[in-house]
Amino acid sequence: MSRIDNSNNSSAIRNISDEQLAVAQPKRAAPSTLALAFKLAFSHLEISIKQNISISAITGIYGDSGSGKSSLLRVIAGLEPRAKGQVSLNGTVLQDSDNKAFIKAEKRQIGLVFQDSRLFPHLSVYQNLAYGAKRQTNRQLTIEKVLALTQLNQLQHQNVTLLSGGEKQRVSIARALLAEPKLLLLDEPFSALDKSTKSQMLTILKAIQQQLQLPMLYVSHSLSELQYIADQLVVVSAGKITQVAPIHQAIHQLNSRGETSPKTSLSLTIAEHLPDYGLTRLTLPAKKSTSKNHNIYLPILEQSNSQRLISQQLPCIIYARDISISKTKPEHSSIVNHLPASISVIQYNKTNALVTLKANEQEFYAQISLWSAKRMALTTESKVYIQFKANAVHSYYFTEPTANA
Amino acid sequence: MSRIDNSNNSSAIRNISDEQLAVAQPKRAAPSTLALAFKLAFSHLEISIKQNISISAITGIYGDSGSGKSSLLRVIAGLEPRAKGQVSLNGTVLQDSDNKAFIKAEKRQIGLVFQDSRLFPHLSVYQNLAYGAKRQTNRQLTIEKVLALTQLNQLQHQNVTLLSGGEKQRVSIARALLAEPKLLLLDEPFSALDKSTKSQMLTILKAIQQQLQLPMLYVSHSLSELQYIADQLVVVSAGKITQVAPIHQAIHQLNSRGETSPKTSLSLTIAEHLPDYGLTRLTLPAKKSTSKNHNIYLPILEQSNSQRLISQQLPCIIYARDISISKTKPEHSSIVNHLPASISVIQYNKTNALVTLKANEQEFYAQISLWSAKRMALTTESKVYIQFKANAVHSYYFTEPTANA
Amino acid sequence: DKPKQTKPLRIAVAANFAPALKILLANLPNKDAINVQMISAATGTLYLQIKHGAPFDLFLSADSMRPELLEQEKLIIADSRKTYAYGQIALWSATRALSGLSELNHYSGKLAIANPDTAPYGKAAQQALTKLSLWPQVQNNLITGMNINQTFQQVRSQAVPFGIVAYSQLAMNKYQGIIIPPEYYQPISQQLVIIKSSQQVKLAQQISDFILQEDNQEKLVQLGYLPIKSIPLIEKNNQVNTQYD
Amino acid sequence: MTDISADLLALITTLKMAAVTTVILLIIGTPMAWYLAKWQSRFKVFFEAVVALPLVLPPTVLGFYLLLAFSPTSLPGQLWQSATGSQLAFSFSAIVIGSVLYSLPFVVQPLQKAFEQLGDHHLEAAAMLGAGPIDRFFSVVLPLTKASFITATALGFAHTVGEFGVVLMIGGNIPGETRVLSIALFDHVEAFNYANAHLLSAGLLIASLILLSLVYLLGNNFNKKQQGTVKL
Amino acid sequence: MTDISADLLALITTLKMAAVTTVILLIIGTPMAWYLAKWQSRFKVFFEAVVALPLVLPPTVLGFYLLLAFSPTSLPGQLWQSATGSQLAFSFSAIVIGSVLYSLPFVVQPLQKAFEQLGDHHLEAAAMLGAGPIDRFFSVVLPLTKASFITATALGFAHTVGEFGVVLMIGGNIPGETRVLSIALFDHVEAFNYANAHLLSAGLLIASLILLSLVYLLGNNFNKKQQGTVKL
Ligand SMILES: Nc1ncnc2c1ncn2[C@@H]1O[C@H](COP(=O)(O)OP(=O)(O)OP(=O)(O)O)[C@@H](O)[C@H]1O
Ligand SMILES: Nc1ncnc2c1ncn2[C@@H]1O[C@H](COP(=O)(O)OP(=O)(O)OP(=O)(O)O)[C@@H](O)[C@H]1O
Ligand SMILES: [Mg+2]
Ligand SMILES: [Mg+2]
Repeated sequence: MSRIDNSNNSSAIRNISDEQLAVAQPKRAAPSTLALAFKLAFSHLEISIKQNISISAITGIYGDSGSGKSSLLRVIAGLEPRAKGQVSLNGTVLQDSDNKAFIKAEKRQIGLVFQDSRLFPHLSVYQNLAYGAKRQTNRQLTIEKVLALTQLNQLQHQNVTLLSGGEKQRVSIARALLAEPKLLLLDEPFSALDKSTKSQMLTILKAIQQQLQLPMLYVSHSLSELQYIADQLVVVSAGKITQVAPIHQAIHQLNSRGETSPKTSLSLTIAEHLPDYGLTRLTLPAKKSTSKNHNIYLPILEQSNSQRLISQQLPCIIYARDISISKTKPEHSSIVNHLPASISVIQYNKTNALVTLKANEQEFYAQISLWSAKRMALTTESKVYIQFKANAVHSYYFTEPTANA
Repeated sequence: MSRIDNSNNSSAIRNISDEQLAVAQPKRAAPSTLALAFKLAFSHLEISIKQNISISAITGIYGDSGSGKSSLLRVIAGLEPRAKGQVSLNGTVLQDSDNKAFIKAEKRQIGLVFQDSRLFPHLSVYQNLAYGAKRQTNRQLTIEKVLALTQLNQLQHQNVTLLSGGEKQRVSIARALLAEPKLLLLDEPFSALDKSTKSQMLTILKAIQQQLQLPMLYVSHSLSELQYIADQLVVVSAGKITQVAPIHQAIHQLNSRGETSPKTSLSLTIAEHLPDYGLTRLTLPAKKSTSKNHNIYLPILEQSNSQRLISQQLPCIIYARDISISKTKPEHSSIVNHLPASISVIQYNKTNALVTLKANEQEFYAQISLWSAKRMALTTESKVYIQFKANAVHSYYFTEPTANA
Repeated sequence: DKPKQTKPLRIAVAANFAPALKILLANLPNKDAINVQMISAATGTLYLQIKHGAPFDLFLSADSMRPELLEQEKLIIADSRKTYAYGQIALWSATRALSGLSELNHYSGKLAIANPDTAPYGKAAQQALTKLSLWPQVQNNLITGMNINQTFQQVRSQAVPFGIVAYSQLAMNKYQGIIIPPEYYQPISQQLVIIKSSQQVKLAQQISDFILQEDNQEKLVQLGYLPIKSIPLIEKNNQVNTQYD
Repeated sequence: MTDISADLLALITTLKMAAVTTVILLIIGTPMAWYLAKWQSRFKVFFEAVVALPLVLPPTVLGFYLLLAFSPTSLPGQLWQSATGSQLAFSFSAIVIGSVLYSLPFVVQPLQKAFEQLGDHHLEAAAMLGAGPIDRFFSVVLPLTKASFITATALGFAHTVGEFGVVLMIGGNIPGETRVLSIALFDHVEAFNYANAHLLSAGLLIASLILLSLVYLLGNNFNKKQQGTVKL
Repeated sequence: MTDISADLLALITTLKMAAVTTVILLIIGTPMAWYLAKWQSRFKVFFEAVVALPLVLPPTVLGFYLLLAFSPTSLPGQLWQSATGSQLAFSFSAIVIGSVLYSLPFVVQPLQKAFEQLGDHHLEAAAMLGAGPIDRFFSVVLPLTKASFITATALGFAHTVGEFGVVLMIGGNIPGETRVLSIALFDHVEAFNYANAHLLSAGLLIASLILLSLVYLLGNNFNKKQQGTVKL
């Protein structure tokens, strides 16, 4: 019952999916290294960043409204000559206020999808895309292909000023992709899209990233979107970078800071499809040789691609509220996933308790009521079972995203 | 562990919450009736609407990108004289192409928050708000109050062209509120806000709606946002209105159409707070006099307001994936909610089964794997237990919204 | 003994005569009691304006044609049309002193004159050049000014080496030039008329008489004009190279 | 009357004429520009061209035709006379009318382009906040096109000050009434008063420079706030 | 030479002068306007005022000063002579230079305002797609300010055609070289050839009307696409 299957535009997606799957083992190029050490003072906020970021695929940028995400992208893009300090990419100095060095925006080969689209009002949809395509020489993508991927075929001769909000965003991203830059910056590119279009676009973006080996920085307010698309997360808060970590770790760190609804973020290996049961089995490999692999089931992955998915890695989210704890092995329940685990931390909050558990060295987070915590007399080191429904295992593309629904 | 409590801006919210709570029993004014019967043809799409909508509080508008939501609002607002047909509000004809009647936008006393903010670039934040306030006579809201509510105090003298995406949206909504129209149209007003700011803004909007008895039409891509804020839902698809129903019913109808992740949407009565257990008890009242009330627990509601919430209605969402089915009464589990229910429908999909159950005449939806469905040999009319965690009961404000996280 | 003047007396004067008139009027008897306004413009302009109701009292034209036309159009007081001076033309260069008209003989550069079709001084220049058989030679090298003042400025700025200008312009600015003998061109008779619509005909008449007065006519000679009686006369202060023929 | 005081009188007349003309130009030019900017018709270009026409005729020729029109024997001249009781040609009103016609394109065209570039977005937003057409004009259009209004005012004013042919022809150079600075300056040159001419030119230039600088200073406030990071 | 063929010759000279002037104006006026639009400085207003100055001086007076400058004995005139071998005053080049100076504000000011209103948003977007300054100018600035370029071209061209005082003073009315239509027209009026004058005026007006209409037609394509729902 995947949305993609129901969609009438699925052929476009399958085209690119056939060539390069969303979860295909990426043929990694050397990561791009962004060295940032600058300050940019506004009236109410000083953006002050000192951080090296190594971008191998898509790095997410997460932070509150007004925290400075767009400004950070503008500096990297070369639109803020006023920034004091240094910015360099892969060892090349992009700007350095001390040495009065400044490589112009158009020379940086960096693409930027603006938060406010900024389509050229004098050009049609097609001409806007052609604008980006004309000025580069790689030509790995054609305008026709990108039009199809972003479902803009029907609108290609339309005046861009008359497009709907979501249509504008798609044109803007298509235009930036066609310029095939060395680094692509995306500023909330899908905020005006409905959920199903958004998940299609995310999948396409991810596939293109891998096909072109194009590193990206992706700003979003949605962690589930970021978890699906990014392999690393940068957290921005009040003008500073407060955290840079691989995506799962970063999300877990946000858990303990109480910044979002706590969740377990992990990547699992696809083991087999069980069409009769409507499930796909993933394995949580044993990290110690002594313990055995655990199985985790989720609703079966889309049929057309499923066979070739075997043994690939799938990014998954399980919300802490979806995981329950049982002292005995659960029976007679529709809940398919239960793993033996041991409690490592119990954090009591005002209204609930956040329990960190380990199963095969993988951390899981369970959020339970204070009442349950009391009743079950949980203590650290207790051996328990964690249980969660197959439906609780979320992967942005292959099962329905629950977020934003 | 409510977000609101942790936020440093919570005082602003408490101000308005103290006067008029988000879930306070609304002192309902007579609903506004919008009678729409018009066509508006674009090159690729004809918007063709024939529908009477009765707006008592906030009516949500939901639909895919490019389906015609913004265009619908533009017609109601009086920005599309080209629309053929009639539009009237509470019996007053706003436009009628047959009789060449057309009340101008500025005479309709309808407010519109545009998808693209449209702040006046020559005015500061404060002056933008004053623009709206100056031209109306009600003056129930003051600029200072709205500045505080929308957390724009610090930015009030800022040049609006330099604001971040989310800041722009807040200014735009503040300006529209200050104009105190008779009907307010909001076009994805919070798409650029981070989750916690968004949930604060939604609560404030809802409180203002009730305080001013100001009917609103609210366009969004997020059903959970709409479920929290709207009491009725209009679904737009390819230029047509395909559904108008009370919010819970509308969401359930979307379930069976497979349009979104299936969920149970319901309003429950707040019964008591159990601070020791970190839970609040809600009751699902028996509809037949023969059966007894059921209890549903969710993480305890925010302390400061909790006492006065007793016996008020709380809109809640429980995702179908969060509800599991057990043939025996579940024990030894951290899951606090279990209700006896009987299965009314089992819908087998490709990868899972959607089970509709009834408990006290309230429909619940549970999504389980095909495997579980088979193993448990579920049939219609079977008596079973449904179980879900306290954390699975979502209410946008009082517990953490999981959506968009 | 004069009735009190309600409006100033407006004298419309051709631009080239305006400086001279100003000098003459400086000696007007009881000039403090009379409010006189001098309005100068091109003769053609003034003519058009008078034709369309301009509130002028006296009109000093740089030619005789416009006054005649006004007379035919019955826009002037009967018998008020008088010649008040004759203009003279002179060859001039602002770059160097000239020896005589013969300098033009083998000259192939630019020569400035006023427009022969519209300006009386231009017409006179054309006649003189024709008479001197120089016309075919210079015809294609002419810089023609809108009026004689423009021609004077063009030569004075040294942008044109030679020009045929009004002798009055040279006299008043103390420049040296070669006067072209009056017999080489038809006399440039400058006439004045009193406008019919004038409400101060008496005063206008008074000024007209004043200009034609003997002593003022004498003064005109110093200002580079020929007095009205002089036309049959041979010029006195002769600087022209008479060996020219 | 000395030369200096005559020039002063001319200066006063000039300022009066230019000020009145500019005010009239703004009053009639603004709605014309708005109409031309928002009107969607095939004939629009024709009217745009008509507005620009006064430019094509040399001022003296334009003045000639206006003189024909304003003369007491022509219909417009007679209508004016019967309406106001005084003659149109050679009056202050005449030079103002002439200047308005002559300077119209300099006011209408910059405003029209500014209105066209403005688009409807902000107007729609203002309408939704209850602002009617007049209100929208003063609260949104005017401030957003302020720079163009200043250009229009400056061009219109300066062009009127420097105007010569039309004013001379239909005004008749009457001191205190239609004798303006440009004519006075011309007269100085014609009368070989070069010293006076240079002085007056220099004075005019410096005064204009100061005036125009002040005007442009007004128009620059808004731009200062812009970011201006990518220069061309 | 008949009047008609003389007028034809003047027409050709006029068109040549106006065309060359307009091209030069666009070439030098565009960067000036850009610079003035984007430059952030206190002195900017001063330069803006300087550009507008030619407007303030009556053309004949401006012509007088230009004549002094262009004469072979003055420095600019000498420089020209040694550079080109021919005299500047009374040449076609002289009237073109004079017209350029005189019409400069009509080209610079509309362009400057258009550039100011344009803002940086689209330029930034273009830079991010790899377009350098020149590329950005032709692919973004020019099409988005097309309407103002057309205004500038039309005003510049028309003003040059109608120019009279400057051209006459420094051009000297030489048939086939510096005798332009406006002078011919003036001469007809002065010489009482009213029939010819009317004919020539009417011809000039009609031709200009057609030409300007065509020019404005070009500029209107883009606006047609606009929605235009809330009129003022
Ligand atoms: N040029 C500027 N001058 C002054 N203040 C600015 C400027 N640009 C941004 N700001 C301010 O800096 C802060 C950060 O802005 P920025 O656009 O980077 O935020 P953001 O993280 O992208 O927010 P959002 O998610 O709402 O888009 C905001 O408060 C904004 O008002
Ligand atoms: N004035 C117009 N002329 C032509 N087509 C238009 C016009 N306005 C809107 N459209 C088209 O009509 C469709 C509906 O547009 P609308 O803006 O109403 O969509 P929407 O539902 O608001 O979408 P989104 O969620 O992306 O904002 C789009 O395909 C758009 O391109
Ligand atoms: Mg931003
Ligand atoms: Mg929309």
